[in-house]
Amino acid sequence: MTTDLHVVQGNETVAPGIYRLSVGPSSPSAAVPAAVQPGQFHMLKTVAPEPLLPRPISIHEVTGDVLSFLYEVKGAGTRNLAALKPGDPLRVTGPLGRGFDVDALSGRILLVAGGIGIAPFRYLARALAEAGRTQVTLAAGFRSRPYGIEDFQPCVRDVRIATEDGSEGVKGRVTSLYSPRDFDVVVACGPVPMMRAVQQGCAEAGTRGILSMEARMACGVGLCLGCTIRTTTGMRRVCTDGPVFPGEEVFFDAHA
Amino acid sequence: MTTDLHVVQGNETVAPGIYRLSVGPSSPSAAVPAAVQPGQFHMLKTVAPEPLLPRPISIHEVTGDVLSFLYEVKGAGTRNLAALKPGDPLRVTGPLGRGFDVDALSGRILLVAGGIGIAPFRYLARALAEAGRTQVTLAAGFRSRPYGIEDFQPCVRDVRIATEDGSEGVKGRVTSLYSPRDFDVVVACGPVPMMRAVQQGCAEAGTRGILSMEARMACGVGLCLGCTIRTTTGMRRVCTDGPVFPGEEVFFDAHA
Amino acid sequence: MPTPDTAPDLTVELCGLTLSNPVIAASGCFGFGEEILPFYHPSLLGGISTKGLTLRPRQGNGGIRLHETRAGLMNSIGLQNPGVAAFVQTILPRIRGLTPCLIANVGGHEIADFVEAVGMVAAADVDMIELNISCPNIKCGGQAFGNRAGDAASVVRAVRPVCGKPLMVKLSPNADDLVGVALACEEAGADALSLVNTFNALAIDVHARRAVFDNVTAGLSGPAILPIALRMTRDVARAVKIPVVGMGGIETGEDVAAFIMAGARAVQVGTAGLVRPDALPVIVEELARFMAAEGIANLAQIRGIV
Amino acid sequence: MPTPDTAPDLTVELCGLTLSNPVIAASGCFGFGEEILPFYHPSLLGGISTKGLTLRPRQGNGGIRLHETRAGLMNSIGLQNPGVAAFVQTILPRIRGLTPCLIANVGGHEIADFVEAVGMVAAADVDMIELNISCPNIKCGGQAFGNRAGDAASVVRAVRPVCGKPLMVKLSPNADDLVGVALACEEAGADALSLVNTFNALAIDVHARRAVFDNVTAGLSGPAILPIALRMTRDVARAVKIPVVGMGGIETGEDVAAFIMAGARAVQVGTAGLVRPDALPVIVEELARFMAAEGIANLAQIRGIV
Ligand SMILES: Cc1cc2nc3c(=O)[nH]c(=O)nc-3n(C[C@H](O)[C@H](O)[C@H](O)COP(=O)(O)OP(=O)(O)OC[C@H]3O[C@@H](n4cnc5c(N)ncnc54)[C@H](O)[C@@H]3O)c2cc1C
Ligand SMILES: Cc1cc2nc3c(=O)[nH]c(=O)nc-3n(C[C@H](O)[C@H](O)[C@H](O)COP(=O)(O)OP(=O)(O)OC[C@H]3O[C@@H](n4cnc5c(N)ncnc54)[C@H](O)[C@@H]3O)c2cc1C
Ligand SMILES: Cc1cc2nc3c(=O)[nH]c(=O)nc-3n(C[C@H](O)[C@H](O)[C@H](O)COP(=O)(O)O)c2cc1C
Ligand SMILES: Cc1cc2nc3c(=O)[nH]c(=O)nc-3n(C[C@H](O)[C@H](O)[C@H](O)COP(=O)(O)O)c2cc1C
Ligand code: FES
Ligand code: FES
Repeated sequence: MTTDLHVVQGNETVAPGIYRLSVGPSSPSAAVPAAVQPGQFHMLKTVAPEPLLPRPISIHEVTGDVLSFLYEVKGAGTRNLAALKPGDPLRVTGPLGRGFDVDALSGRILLVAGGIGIAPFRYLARALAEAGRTQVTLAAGFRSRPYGIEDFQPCVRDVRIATEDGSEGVKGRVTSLYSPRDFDVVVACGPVPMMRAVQQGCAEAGTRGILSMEARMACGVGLCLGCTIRTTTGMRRVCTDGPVFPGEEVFFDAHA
Repeated sequence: MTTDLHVVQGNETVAPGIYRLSVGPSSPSAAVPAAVQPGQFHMLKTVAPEPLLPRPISIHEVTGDVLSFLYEVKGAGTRNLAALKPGDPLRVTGPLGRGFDVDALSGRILLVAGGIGIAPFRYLARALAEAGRTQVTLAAGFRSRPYGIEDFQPCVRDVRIATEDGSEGVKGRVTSLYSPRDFDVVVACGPVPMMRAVQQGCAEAGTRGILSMEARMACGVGLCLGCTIRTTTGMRRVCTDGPVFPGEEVFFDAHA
Repeated sequence: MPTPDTAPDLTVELCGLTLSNPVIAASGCFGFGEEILPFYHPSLLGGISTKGLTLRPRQGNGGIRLHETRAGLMNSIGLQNPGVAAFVQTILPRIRGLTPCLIANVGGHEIADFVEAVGMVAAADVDMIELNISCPNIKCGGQAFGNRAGDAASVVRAVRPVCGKPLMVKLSPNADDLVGVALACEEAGADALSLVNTFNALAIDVHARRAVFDNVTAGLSGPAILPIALRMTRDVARAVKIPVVGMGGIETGEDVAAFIMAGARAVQVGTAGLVRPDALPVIVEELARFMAAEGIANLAQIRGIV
Repeated sequence: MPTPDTAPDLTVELCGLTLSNPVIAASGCFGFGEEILPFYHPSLLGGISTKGLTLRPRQGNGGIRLHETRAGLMNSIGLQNPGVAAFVQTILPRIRGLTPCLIANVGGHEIADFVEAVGMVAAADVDMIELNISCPNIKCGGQAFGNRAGDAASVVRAVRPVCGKPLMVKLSPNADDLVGVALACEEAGADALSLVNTFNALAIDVHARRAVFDNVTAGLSGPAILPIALRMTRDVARAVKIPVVGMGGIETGEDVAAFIMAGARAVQVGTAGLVRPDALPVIVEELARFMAAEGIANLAQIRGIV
């Protein structure tokens, strides 16, 4: 867990409003990066004074000491990221949070992604494959054209796509792509309403649900208590107690 | 006098911390730029939210509808300017203020520049040459290595240089380069202590002094009264009543 | 309900005047409305509040007058102005036609001066008086009139009889008890309130080891103060019955909508118009677009809903 | 006078404690000092003020807890904390060694709770108590204790007898009369004052047509407030004899120098440490470099000179 200036190596559009950013250490002598677990995230902040706070972005891929992120432009913070050019400095703090426990994921594994929720699954899928998990399915839902779904095979054996406008794959919601009963564990990342639906399906089917939660963050490192969600074990910080939580622990009513 | 987004065409370092920026209209159909008088300035602001206010920068050269500026990096505002790359948008408001009255400058004319105060003189020298003034001298003082002094000949017939560290030209202050008695009019642009010294010399010699004054500005267009200086005719706005003032009207005590 | 292609109605009623939209140029940030003419005609705005006028001409403060802070602007202009007589005789005839809502902003350091100045301006062809009570009260140890309910009420009560025009009192955010001051001004006869004036603030030049401003403190405006100004606008709008004109850091049409939702009748915009001369008409357009996109037919639909 | 190569002396004396430097981690922005350990050891700081503790555990507020504004951060955490008993029993033993200046920040909504909570914490191994009187006073219609001199004095007077440790009272910038509150706290027995807590502010989600926060208003911190906080620090430091710890928007070593020049004994830094986890030790280094470059041998040389 470090905080320092990295150097942008690449920052390309992969779909309208979706970018893939890669950053490397600022000097060869920089500290060896800590090992990153799938599902962990980094706080990213450009040198621009506004917005004040860094933004949490999941790890998308790790190659040597180069970190990659897949992100969607939403507001000022991600707009600043999108303006980065190779060679630009970027403050990177991480890796942060508790990621996916690969050892605890086994049997028939379903990864459910909603939109940019696909971001952490590429690195997770690789880790699962390296851990010998062969029964991994990816179900990804998008509003319109999909993105970030390349390179999942051969790590996952089945990629299912849904789009709300029917422009590709099945027309409809991602939850229409699978039956929770067919899986031993469902791992989901996406907008809160999707997570609620996924977890509800899991609960009804008796399937284990694992959710990577979102929250507005200030520090990302556990200092401010700004990112808490209500869980069966009390208020928990998404940044340090999560972002990955057992689905049955999360109360969705706590969300605005 | 317009305010709109221009497009950066070039932005090169000409000396350490000194840049030359050129901007053109954002589209061929953009309004025809107003004629710019030497000594006028523009308010420049990048799209960065900080600093809040635009920065006043003198017109350095006009070529068709391309405006050039010569500037020194001092703080956050000019640092933002220095980061501009060709194609970047820049808000340009101007031309502003009362520039030099070329018609009223005649005889033996001395231009006295202190450091970045050289910026407005290039365009002025050209205008003087075009108006048939043949007895123009430039005296420019710098802390160390000179910059922005190319291309003055043939518009001026004599270029005199002083540097405080003696690295080029005469070692010492710019005021050591001339005797005000040898000129009919002295036009000065530079830091306030230099302007005070120049005007004092002019007053003693009975030579007309013309000063391009500096002041912190907010609006640059006469709205806020933030840029006033004390003169014999009362508090005057540098942005609209100036920046060019008859030297004998300026009280230097008003400056912090 | 409007059909999507009905343009939203931006008009605002303020003390008997009908403003074409709620965006008024803030005092001290718009001169007397003439400097803006190369950029746009001020009739595009809801109205203009003039630079603060005082009974006698004032040179204003020496030294540095402006200083930038993070997302803010500090100023210490010191009410530089030509005085009410020169305003009425020389300036007013020139600017009268610029706006159907011309608000004369009047400041002062003694009640007698306020009364005389307001009397002169109110007798002239202006549409409204805005009383700036943030100025230090010389007779009361330099505390601003606007800091205490009693002082504020006494100046309002004193000018009320000589003010035949609608009287808007501009509140200071530095007040000991802002809502108390607001209620006291309403009670003393104000027809409207405007807020906030600038926050009393300090900047230090650590290299020179002295305050940036000769007066030590100066007034903070701009986006930095918006969240506090918005809260204060809501507090006051909920407490009084007279209309409230909100301001402080407004930069966009959505910021205007936020102030209206907080209960403001109209708004003023100052600093943003210094950052960019055409900011105010751009804000008006943004507000119209926002209302159209959100299906808001008129401002009454959203006023005070938060 | 130091020779240029003498390192400047950054130490600060605060209520009998000697701090290695004037930079204290602000309450609520540093947890209990453990989360920062992956980045640096908190002994690099002058001290730590803990997350606000209350008599009983609190879950804090629901809904959105954070919102960014221009150069500012609004928060509505709602004093989420494990309660003083859990702090004393479980947390304190773990963190006691992290800093030689451990300040327990205590909040409350009733005087009786304050007294009980302060009594428990002051009896434990902490170095100082910081009394957060910005919390709404349930018995007085929800006005914060810190808003009025009388309320502030009564809570300070009530906890004073049970507080065997130095007692620092943290003032609210929303006070009706800040200097009056400061003087009342000094008179009631405070050993030091700290200021400012967050400014009461409002953010509106104009699309949702509602306040961003469930509680409607929330507290504003960060660089946006610095010029106001600095002015308030100077006002209070000039009025009282006890030491004043200044804060509000500090981002750099030069900002610290400005607060010291305004009269602060030491400072706290909150929001900047959220923006970047290593901000506080960087600020300490910047301050040392600034002092060295300006030939300032120790902070007493510049304290209160503005
Ligand atoms: C642990 C974690 C991992 C994330 N990983 C990724 C990722 O890999 N790729 C990616 O594109 N995004 C990711 N996000 C979401 C990303 O952090 C937000 O989209 C981003 O912070 C928005 O910042 P902005 O300045 O662009 O937009 P803002 O202007 O701040 O906000 C735009 C909109 O997004 C909402 N929003 C702001 N912050 C968040 C947040 N933290 N979570 C959810 N909504 C928010 C706002 O309410 C607003 O509606 C992740 C979030 C978390 C908490
Ligand atoms: C009419 C006019 C024409 C100018 N033309 C040029 C030009 O052609 N090229 C050029 O390089 N500079 C020019 N300047 C000066 C330029 O505007 C300032 O250097 C610039 O605004 C500094 O902004 P900053 O954000 O980089 O520095 P800041 O961080 O704002 O300030 C850095 C230092 O400069 C001082 N300063 C800030 N604003 C001004 C100002 N307006 N005038 C003088 N000192 C200031 C500050 O007090 C501080 O000490 C001109 C100024 C005026 C008024
Ligand atoms: C340069 C400047 C001068 C001002 N002069 C006056 C004035 O003369 N009278 C007055 O009532 N308010 C004056 N104000 C305050 C503004 O009218 C307004 O209340 C304040 O700036 C907050 O709004 P803003 O953040 O949109 O600027 C002045 C503000 C600035 C920035
Ligand atoms: C997220 C957050 C939580 C806070 N919690 C507390 C608290 O529990 N007790 C307290 O006295 N102040 C609390 N504060 C206020 C800070 O200690 C500090 O007074 C304020 O943020 C101003 O300093 P800054 O601008 O450096 O952040 C909190 C501030 C923030 C941003
Ligand atoms: S973001 Fe600060 S505790 Fe999680
Ligand atoms: S800068 Fe505003 S009047 Fe000159």
